[in-house]
Amino acid sequence: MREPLIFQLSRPGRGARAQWPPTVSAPAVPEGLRRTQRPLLPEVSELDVVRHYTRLSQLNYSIDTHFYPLGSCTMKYNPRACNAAAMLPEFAGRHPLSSPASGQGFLACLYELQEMLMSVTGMRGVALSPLAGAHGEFAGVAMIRAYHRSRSDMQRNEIIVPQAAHGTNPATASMCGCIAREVAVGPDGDVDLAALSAAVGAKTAGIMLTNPSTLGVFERRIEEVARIVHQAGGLLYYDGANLNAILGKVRPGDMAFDAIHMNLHKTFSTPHGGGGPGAGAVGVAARLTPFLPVPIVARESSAENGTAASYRWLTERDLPQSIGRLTSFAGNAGVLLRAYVYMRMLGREGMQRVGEYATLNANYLAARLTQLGYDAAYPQRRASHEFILTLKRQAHECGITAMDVAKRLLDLGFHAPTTYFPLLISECLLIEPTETESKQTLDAFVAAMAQVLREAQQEPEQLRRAPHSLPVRRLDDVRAARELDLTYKSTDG
Amino acid sequence: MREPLIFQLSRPGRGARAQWPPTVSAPAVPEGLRRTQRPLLPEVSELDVVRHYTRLSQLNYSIDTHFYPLGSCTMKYNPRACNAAAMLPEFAGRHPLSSPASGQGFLACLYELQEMLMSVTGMRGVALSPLAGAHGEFAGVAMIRAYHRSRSDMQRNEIIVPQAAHGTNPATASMCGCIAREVAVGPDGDVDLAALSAAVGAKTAGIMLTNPSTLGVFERRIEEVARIVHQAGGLLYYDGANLNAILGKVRPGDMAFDAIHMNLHKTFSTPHGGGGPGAGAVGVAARLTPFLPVPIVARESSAENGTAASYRWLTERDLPQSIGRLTSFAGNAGVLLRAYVYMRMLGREGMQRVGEYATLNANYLAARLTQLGYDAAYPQRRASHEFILTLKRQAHECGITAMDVAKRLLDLGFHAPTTYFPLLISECLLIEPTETESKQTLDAFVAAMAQVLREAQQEPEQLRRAPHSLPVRRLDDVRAARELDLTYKSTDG
Amino acid sequence: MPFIPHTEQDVREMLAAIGAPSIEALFDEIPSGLRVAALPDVPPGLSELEVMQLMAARARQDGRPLSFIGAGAYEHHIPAAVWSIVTRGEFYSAYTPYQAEASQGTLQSIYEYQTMMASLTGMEVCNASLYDGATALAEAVLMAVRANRRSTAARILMPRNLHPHYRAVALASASNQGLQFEQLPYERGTGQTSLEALSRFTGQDFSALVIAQPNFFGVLEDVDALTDFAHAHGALVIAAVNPIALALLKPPGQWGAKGVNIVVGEGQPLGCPLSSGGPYFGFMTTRLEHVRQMPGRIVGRTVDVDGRPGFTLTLQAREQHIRRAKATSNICTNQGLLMLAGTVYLALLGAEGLERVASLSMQRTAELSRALTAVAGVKRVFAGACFHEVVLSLDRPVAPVLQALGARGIEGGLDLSDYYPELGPALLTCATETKSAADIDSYAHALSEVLRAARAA
Amino acid sequence: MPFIPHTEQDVREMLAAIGAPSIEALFDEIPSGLRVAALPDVPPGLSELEVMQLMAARARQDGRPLSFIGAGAYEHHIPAAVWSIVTRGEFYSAYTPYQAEASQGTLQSIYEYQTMMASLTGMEVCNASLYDGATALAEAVLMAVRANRRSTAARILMPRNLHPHYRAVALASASNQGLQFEQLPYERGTGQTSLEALSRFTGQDFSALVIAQPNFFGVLEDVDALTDFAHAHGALVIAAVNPIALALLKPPGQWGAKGVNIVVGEGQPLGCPLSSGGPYFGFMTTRLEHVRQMPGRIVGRTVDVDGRPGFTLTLQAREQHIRRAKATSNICTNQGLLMLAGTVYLALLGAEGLERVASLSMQRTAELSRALTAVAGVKRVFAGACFHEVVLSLDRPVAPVLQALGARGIEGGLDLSDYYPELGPALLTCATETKSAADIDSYAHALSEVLRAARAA
Ligand SMILES: Cc1ncc(COP(=O)(O)O)c(C=O)c1O
Ligand SMILES: Cc1ncc(COP(=O)(O)O)c(C=O)c1O
Repeated sequence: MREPLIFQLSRPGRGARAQWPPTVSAPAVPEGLRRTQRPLLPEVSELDVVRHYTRLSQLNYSIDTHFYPLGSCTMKYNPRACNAAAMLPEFAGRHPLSSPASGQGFLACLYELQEMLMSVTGMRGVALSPLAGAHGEFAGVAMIRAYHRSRSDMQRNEIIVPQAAHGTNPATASMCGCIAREVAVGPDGDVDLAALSAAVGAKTAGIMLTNPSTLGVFERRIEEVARIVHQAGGLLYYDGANLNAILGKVRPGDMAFDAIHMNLHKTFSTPHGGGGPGAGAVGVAARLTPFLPVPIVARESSAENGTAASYRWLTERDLPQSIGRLTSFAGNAGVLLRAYVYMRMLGREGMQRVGEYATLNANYLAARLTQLGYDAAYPQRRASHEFILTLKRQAHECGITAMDVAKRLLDLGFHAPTTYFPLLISECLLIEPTETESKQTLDAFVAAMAQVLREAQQEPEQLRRAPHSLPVRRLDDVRAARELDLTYKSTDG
Repeated sequence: MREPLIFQLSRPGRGARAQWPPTVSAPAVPEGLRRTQRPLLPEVSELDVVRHYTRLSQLNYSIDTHFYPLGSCTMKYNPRACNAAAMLPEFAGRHPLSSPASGQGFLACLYELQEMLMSVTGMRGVALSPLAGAHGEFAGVAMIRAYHRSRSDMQRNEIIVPQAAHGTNPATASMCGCIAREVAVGPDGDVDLAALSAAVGAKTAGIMLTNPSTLGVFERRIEEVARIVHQAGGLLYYDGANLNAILGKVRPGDMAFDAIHMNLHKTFSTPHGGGGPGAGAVGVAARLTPFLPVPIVARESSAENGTAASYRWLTERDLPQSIGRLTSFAGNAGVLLRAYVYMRMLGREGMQRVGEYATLNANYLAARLTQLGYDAAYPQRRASHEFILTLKRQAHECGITAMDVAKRLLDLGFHAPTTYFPLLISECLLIEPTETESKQTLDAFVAAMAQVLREAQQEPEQLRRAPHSLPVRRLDDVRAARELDLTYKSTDG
Repeated sequence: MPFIPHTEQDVREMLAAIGAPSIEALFDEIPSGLRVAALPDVPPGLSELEVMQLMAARARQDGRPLSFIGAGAYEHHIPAAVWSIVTRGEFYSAYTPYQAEASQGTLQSIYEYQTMMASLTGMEVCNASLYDGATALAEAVLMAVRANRRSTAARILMPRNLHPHYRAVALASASNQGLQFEQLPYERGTGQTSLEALSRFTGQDFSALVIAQPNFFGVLEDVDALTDFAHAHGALVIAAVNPIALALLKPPGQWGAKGVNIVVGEGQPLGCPLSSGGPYFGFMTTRLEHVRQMPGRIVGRTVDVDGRPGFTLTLQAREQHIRRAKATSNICTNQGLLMLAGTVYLALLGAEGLERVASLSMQRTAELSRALTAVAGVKRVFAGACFHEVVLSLDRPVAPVLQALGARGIEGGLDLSDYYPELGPALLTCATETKSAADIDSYAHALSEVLRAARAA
Repeated sequence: MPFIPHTEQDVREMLAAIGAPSIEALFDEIPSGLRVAALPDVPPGLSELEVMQLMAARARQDGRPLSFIGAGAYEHHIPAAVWSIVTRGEFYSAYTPYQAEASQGTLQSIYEYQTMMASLTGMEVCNASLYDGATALAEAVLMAVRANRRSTAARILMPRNLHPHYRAVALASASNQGLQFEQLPYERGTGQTSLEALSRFTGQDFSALVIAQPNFFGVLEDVDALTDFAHAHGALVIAAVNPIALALLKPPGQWGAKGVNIVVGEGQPLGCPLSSGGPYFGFMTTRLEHVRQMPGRIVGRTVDVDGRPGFTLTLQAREQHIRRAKATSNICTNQGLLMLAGTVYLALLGAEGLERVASLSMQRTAELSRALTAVAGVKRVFAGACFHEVVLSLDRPVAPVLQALGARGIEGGLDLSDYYPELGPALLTCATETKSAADIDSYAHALSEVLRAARAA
């Protein structure tokens, strides 16, 4: 059943009137500043709205309805308690500029979150305000630049990224006014050390790495990488997108990273919300703490008079070398509260288990799928929390693509893995099951993948024409980009 | 996609452990009273539970997803604000035996609800505790019996119900130890007055009526009905299931009813919840007030010292002639709060509009459908908030049944109307659109009904084999009743 | 027009289709003398903002006292997932699954519920909820009279240590059908049903015996002896139980030699907010042999025309919409959404989670009892094992003590003076897993201060 | 193991399939010297009950003061339907709609959002959200520099009456790329951007002019004059607007002769809880001619292979995952769920509802201003029309006054002393439709008492 656009449900004069404040006197807007034509907003009843968006929601695949092994995105179960706590009226209703006196409970949560994030990453300072992973990357690279600048080391404007890096890494480098320089990855998935040594130098501001890398393997020579970069005068930035793999097993700080971001919406299970919000808290080693973005929560214990500790915001005044303010207010506070609740529920043992079972699930799935006849991109390597299959062989033999496999999986009741990332591996699927999925679910996915493989060999049209059973069939992306239709016009009907 | 039973997802040792309190010392249950074998509850993760019930939910039709013109059930939009208010932590967390001192806010809502229900029904007393319509009927008939008994009029044990009455009416009579006596309905849908006059007498305890009746028409000679019953010494009971039709237009009290119930889950839009909860508040004329069930909220204004009014519960002590207590506590308080919020949002004008637009929608739909070629059961009558189509002719001509039409409507994206009720009208559909549905939705339903009629004539198999596109096709009810399978056994696999 | 979508143009077109000059004209069959023009006593409408502000203010007025009241409704933790599932529109705004094909979500969840509750109580079948615990008992009593063909007495033995409200509801619900209730006293020392008093019915005809486990005092009954006595007299046995307690206690299906006949109880502890008394749900399970006497809806598993499994309402011939005056009950709308909450709760807790909740509740009540009886003037009234509530006696009248505690934000329990005057100043108090050691301490501390002040006064 | 479903048997079977002796063995590629054995500084895990009790206690500690703070985040009524839709698992727990066929719900709602926001701002295209209002402005500034091929200056004129945090964020975000910001002062009498100061840039090269409407002081700007000045200099115009104000105010697409080039703002007022500062969403709309310079995701309507309409992400070649170092921005995860809340909010309010909210907010602020300036020592700082906030001067330092109000449960507004020391003791205060006449009275009453006490001290 197709759902019309909300505008197509609209009728002049209709309205969800319980939402309208009672009529008020005409507003005192000066003549020339007044709006003369109403915006194109639907005129619909409350039932229209509820029914429309409820029906739209049902067209989505989501964690709550489907296995969602989207590599690099850590689509794990989002506990409902996190939402319930963050939406408590006192938290949801608190103004960002409220005085800290009326926010001690809230600030205590944030402070403890900062502390826990330091503990699990081995960093010495944390700022919570960045609003997503890429925003955290920006903060991190900006701190690295500020660090070099503070040492009058002005020419360092190159950021090294491995070939397989996520697009946000080079894009962040550019946003920070740096030049992104790619280094090659060896056939085993680890960074090519020779290439790295050749790349570093007096212009090196730093390197951005995720470990495990986007290739789904742990960068084994991370200590040598660190040595090479540090010796060249550069700093190490850790892209925390893959932190789930190693939570409680090995810490970025111990790997000698100087700055990191954490995707709280991945590792710490805040909801992805159909695209966001996220939270990209940053952590730093001691030398970068002066540069952290503001605000940050500080705790002041009044030891002498024995009263409880109190919390306050640190601002530019407290941190004069800060890279400054990156957000309207204090960051995605509601997301931070959700992550805090999640971390408190897991506790120290629970956090260690995250890395363990995420890794177990990925290795199990990798083993089962390669046994079926799929090709792992790095068959000799342990999978981390995710792994890559390459369908190069099937593309050649059966004329199907990774995209065809992805679409066919949708028919079979599974969200597709990440496709065509990293770009380095052709016809790839990046598969991340996460620790919250059960063996049964993984086995069902294996069965679906077996069916797909059979179809690829015996009736590849099934794949090429997939999906068959979704609300729409394969969409014309080329037309979407050529004949831009980005808004509904009232003349569309 | 079929969804397995939650038990089929279960694996020994699995659990949603964030829900488990930490281990505690072994409980001090005496040997012989101890449980030795665990109950068959699933061992599943929190994600399993959320995903399972989310997926199950998507198998339902509901007001929030579909037009749901289920006659006699008033499936109108349930405003979300009502739920939000009733679930405020203070209301949701309040213990039923809490002292009134810590419940003045709550009791004020209930008191005002009682007052508003009296205003809209014209009754002199209201008790909120009955838990659904049928429970209210029980209270009403019990009050009628108590009234006769209080006058030592002991032999009155007959309850008259019209032929077309809802099943709960005669069943209630029996539950109250009365004999249900049916009176015929005339060809115009009104009660046969001659039959009524013949039926009443010294054994008549009362009559149960809904007006508009279950035939979807207003009982025009209600004043004569009242006179006949009252003159015979009986009382009049109003089944409020159809109150939506006349809200703000005519009041049961003014029609000389002595006792009524109101289905707050119909007229006052509390959710139906897949079967319940409801609330069946009762209202009475002056002579029945001493018999109301307890508890009831009373308001005590301390006029002398000028302090605010205070509220308290009336119990058997205050109402020694009460029929007593019908509920564990004070009734479905959370439902009552939802109804209260709804009534406050509608206000006096909004309530009048309910009857008006519910009636407009029903008459419009009746007009359109009869124009299509469907037969109204009472073509000469105004529809009330609902109306009956009879498919006798189509059954004869095309060999289809009302059930076939109902099932085919499901395919077309509409919940079916009520079928085979009232039993009086063969092959009937009882259609109640409610006031919250728009003309567009009604028009879409008309279009679907046109398609159904066309199919009935041209390809009746389409109907007989419907539904085609739902999660299951037509179910074997006979087998369900013969080979009872009412619980899953762990041996079922 | 809140919640009414009609535009002026809609109304015009609709009236034209009907052939009526006005909406008013649609009411022309109503005798004009009966019509009302307005509802002046109803206040004018409020916007959602205004009504939410009003409700928030009233909620704030009531606050959130620290409550130690049990007495049939218990504060247990409700996992956040429960109500986020239950309030999904597809569950919340559907009705009884009359159209099975379009209601498989509701139907399958009921089938799962039936399975869970049958197993928890040790019985074979379960219905899809009754109104609440007390009405479930009333229905059980009526059902027992119908089901017990051997007895002609319509006489029910009912213990005085059953919840007083349940007794009142049974009386109000069943007395119109001429049922008689005999009260069984309890032992003053233990709070258990008096076996001696029961033995006075030896050889007599009665339809059923009711057993509460745990009973209203939180005391555990000798259920085997009671059950066997009733069965020996050809009577049926009705168990009224707390579903959380059953995680630890022998299920009624195993009481005595043959197990009970009907089990009922209040489903509230399973995921339903206290909410001033409702909505909750009554549960009822029974043996297969009695299923045709059971009131309420029942879901069965069957197959569709393609042979695929599916779920549907079954045994409807028991119900009012088919059997009318001869139905097993008049119940129609039940407490479906709350039953769903119970199902999700049980699925989340599982057997072990439920056991832990029950154990911790028992433990907390033991701690509470210890802490309060350490206060001068406070004593336990009954000896022996108790589930998560306990009766304590005070050396002062209870009502003013509770009031003074209330002023300190503590609800101390239920004053039993009205219900059981023979106990003197007695208090029924309760602690579940939601009460911490600190909560218990603050209650004990407040109580000792209040009692000290009362003595000083 | 909270949230981990593995049974011991599962683990055994899985390790066997992998061919690994233990889970530990799966980490054998990690240099052992780097491994940590435990996380002793993280507290032990809590059950959901415990953590909810902790959070409830902390929430209670913070309370719910009566707040008159605005300054970029506004307390508007959020219809109950908004968050009951938004938190549906299908929206809440999905991610970016990379698989269009399995994400039509999210995609269609984004397309609807794009339509609403484009129309509200009077522009042609809209992206699928940025992080927040301030980062949206920072992105707009960078975008303007890219889009303005005529200018070589990378120089932005930024008014001082723009939100100070927005200015700070623009600086922190864009200075690494070498952009220069020139501050435009405001008129001391009106609070508007000084046209005289602006005229000092006559004939100069700058990439863009930023206009805030209403500005940080709640004051309405002469947007036509500002826009035309910039366009006359070949500069682009960036409007930073309050989306609720746009229900009443001329949309930026109609400012001056040609309309602005880019519109940004904070989406929070549209259905997002204040929530201590986030999650909110930044919005951005622009002209079609600039669409390829726009950062963020964009949804387009297209057709599937059967010709049926459907929605998909489009123009992805602007984005980091395709264009990498050359992308228009590094943004990936955005604020999708909040954008959805905004969409549902706008659908529920409609144009008339939004107008009423805006009008009533203006009216309440006027009332607030009247009530507070009736208090001795309180004056308006700027003359002229203002939207829903206003700057007042006090005759005492602001901080202690706000503190004293806070002790009475009132948050009086934002102290401007740090941001605009030149204004002396000044306060930015705000009232929306959520504030009643009684609320305003109690603020005025409290303020007069506090000031009187301050004077007495
Ligand atoms: C490896 C990697 N780095 C960075 C990011 C960017 O994080 P965000 O989307 O939170 O901005 C992602 C997100 O998908 C990622 O997978
Ligand atoms: C006419 C009529 N009377 C009584 C009832 C019984 O009401 P309830 O289901 O609330 O018990 C109904 C419910 O469907 C009804 O339609």
